[in-house]
Amino acid sequence: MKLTLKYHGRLTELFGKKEETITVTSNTAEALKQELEGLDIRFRENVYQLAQNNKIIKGNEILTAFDVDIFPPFSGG
Amino acid sequence: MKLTLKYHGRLTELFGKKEETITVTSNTAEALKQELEGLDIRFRENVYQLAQNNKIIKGNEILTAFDVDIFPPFSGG
Amino acid sequence: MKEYKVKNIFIEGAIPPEKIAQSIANHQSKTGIGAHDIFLGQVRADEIDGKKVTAIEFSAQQEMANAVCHEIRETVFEKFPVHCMHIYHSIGRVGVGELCFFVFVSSGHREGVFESLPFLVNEIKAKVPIFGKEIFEDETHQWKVNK
Amino acid sequence: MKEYKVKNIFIEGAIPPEKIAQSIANHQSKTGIGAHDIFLGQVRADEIDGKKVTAIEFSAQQEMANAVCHEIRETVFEKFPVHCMHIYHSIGRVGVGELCFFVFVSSGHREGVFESLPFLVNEIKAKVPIFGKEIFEDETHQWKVNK
Repeated sequence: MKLTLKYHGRLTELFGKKEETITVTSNTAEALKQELEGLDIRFRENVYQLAQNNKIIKGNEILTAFDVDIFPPFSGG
Repeated sequence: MKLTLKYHGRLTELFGKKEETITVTSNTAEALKQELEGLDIRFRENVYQLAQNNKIIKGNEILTAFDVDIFPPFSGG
Repeated sequence: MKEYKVKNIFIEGAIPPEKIAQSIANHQSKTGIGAHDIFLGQVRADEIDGKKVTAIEFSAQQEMANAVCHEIRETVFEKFPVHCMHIYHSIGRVGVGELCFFVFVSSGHREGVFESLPFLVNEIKAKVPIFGKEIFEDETHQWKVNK
Repeated sequence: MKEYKVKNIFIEGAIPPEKIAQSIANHQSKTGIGAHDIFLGQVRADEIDGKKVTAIEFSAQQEMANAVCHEIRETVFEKFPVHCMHIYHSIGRVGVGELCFFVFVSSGHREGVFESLPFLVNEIKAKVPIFGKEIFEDETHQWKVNK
């Protein structure tokens, strides 16, 4: 499945880009995390959250969107 | 001792005046309360506090000022 | 910035929103501040026995009110990590929907203001000799009682 | 007044004090309100490894930020006796001493605002995808981390 990862905040610097489209086999949030962490050490070494359709996803929530936001810790306010 | 009682808020209406000078024998806050309550039923029937020199006084605090504020419950804010 | 002189908290009539904006703007040079918290009291159109409040007329023992606020301010500076503190209260007549009470605290971080502001407001309500007279539409009145 | 449409919380650059005055003035016709509470975030000149912050540049996933604020707002209306609620956050660059965050709640009485405002501010800080980049005097930067 093709998935566009959208980086935010300091992750745009860490990855040197705002988004990238990759092919993944995972169909849940947790599986995607594992898959990403296997692909790139930067996912293992940094704290991040996933979101799709403007909602945080985790555990065995099913991936349904073509885009996934990758968020570093929030620092608004 | 001559003492000027200064009424505030609804007590100005209750007593129909802003202040009055009376002669009292008390020399503490609590004694003054007792004396006032003996003189006028309105002191017995209403909640009030005494202050002198911009400080609330009660119990056996000594009367030192010529003016005493008589306050109904505060209702600022 | 602690300030130790007794200030006059009273403003004749309603507190204009522009005064609040000006007061906020005055803090832009205080660059250690990260959080402001502002409490505003507004006159409600309470209905009592079928009659609506249209204004509150405030009177006070002003000299004592200012002295007590000064003491409360010192207590707050001792208890909480507050950089700045401002207290204003209306004297005279304030119409429904208008502001009669303005309390402003500033701190490095939000915890400092969230803890200090309710304490400060409650102390003022409990200890400062101010008296509100609720004026009804027909110009009759009753004396305000704080909850 | 509960409002159910998703609002845009973002303001380009610093939040001007006049906007706060205008927002306060807009509530004068809501005569059930007796208490307002306003939280403001101001950019601090923090010193980090000898370098001073001169601005914060905010970015966000704006669509999600607005959706999450909408949900938080609904939760607050359910949990607390709040009449009105307004949330604004800067996007883009905000200089030291300027305001970047404006949260406003109104209620009949002070308890309603003192309970709801800290909850609301903490929820926004924890759940809304906004990211601050602290810019130093020499234009280097570091990414802000909330305490």
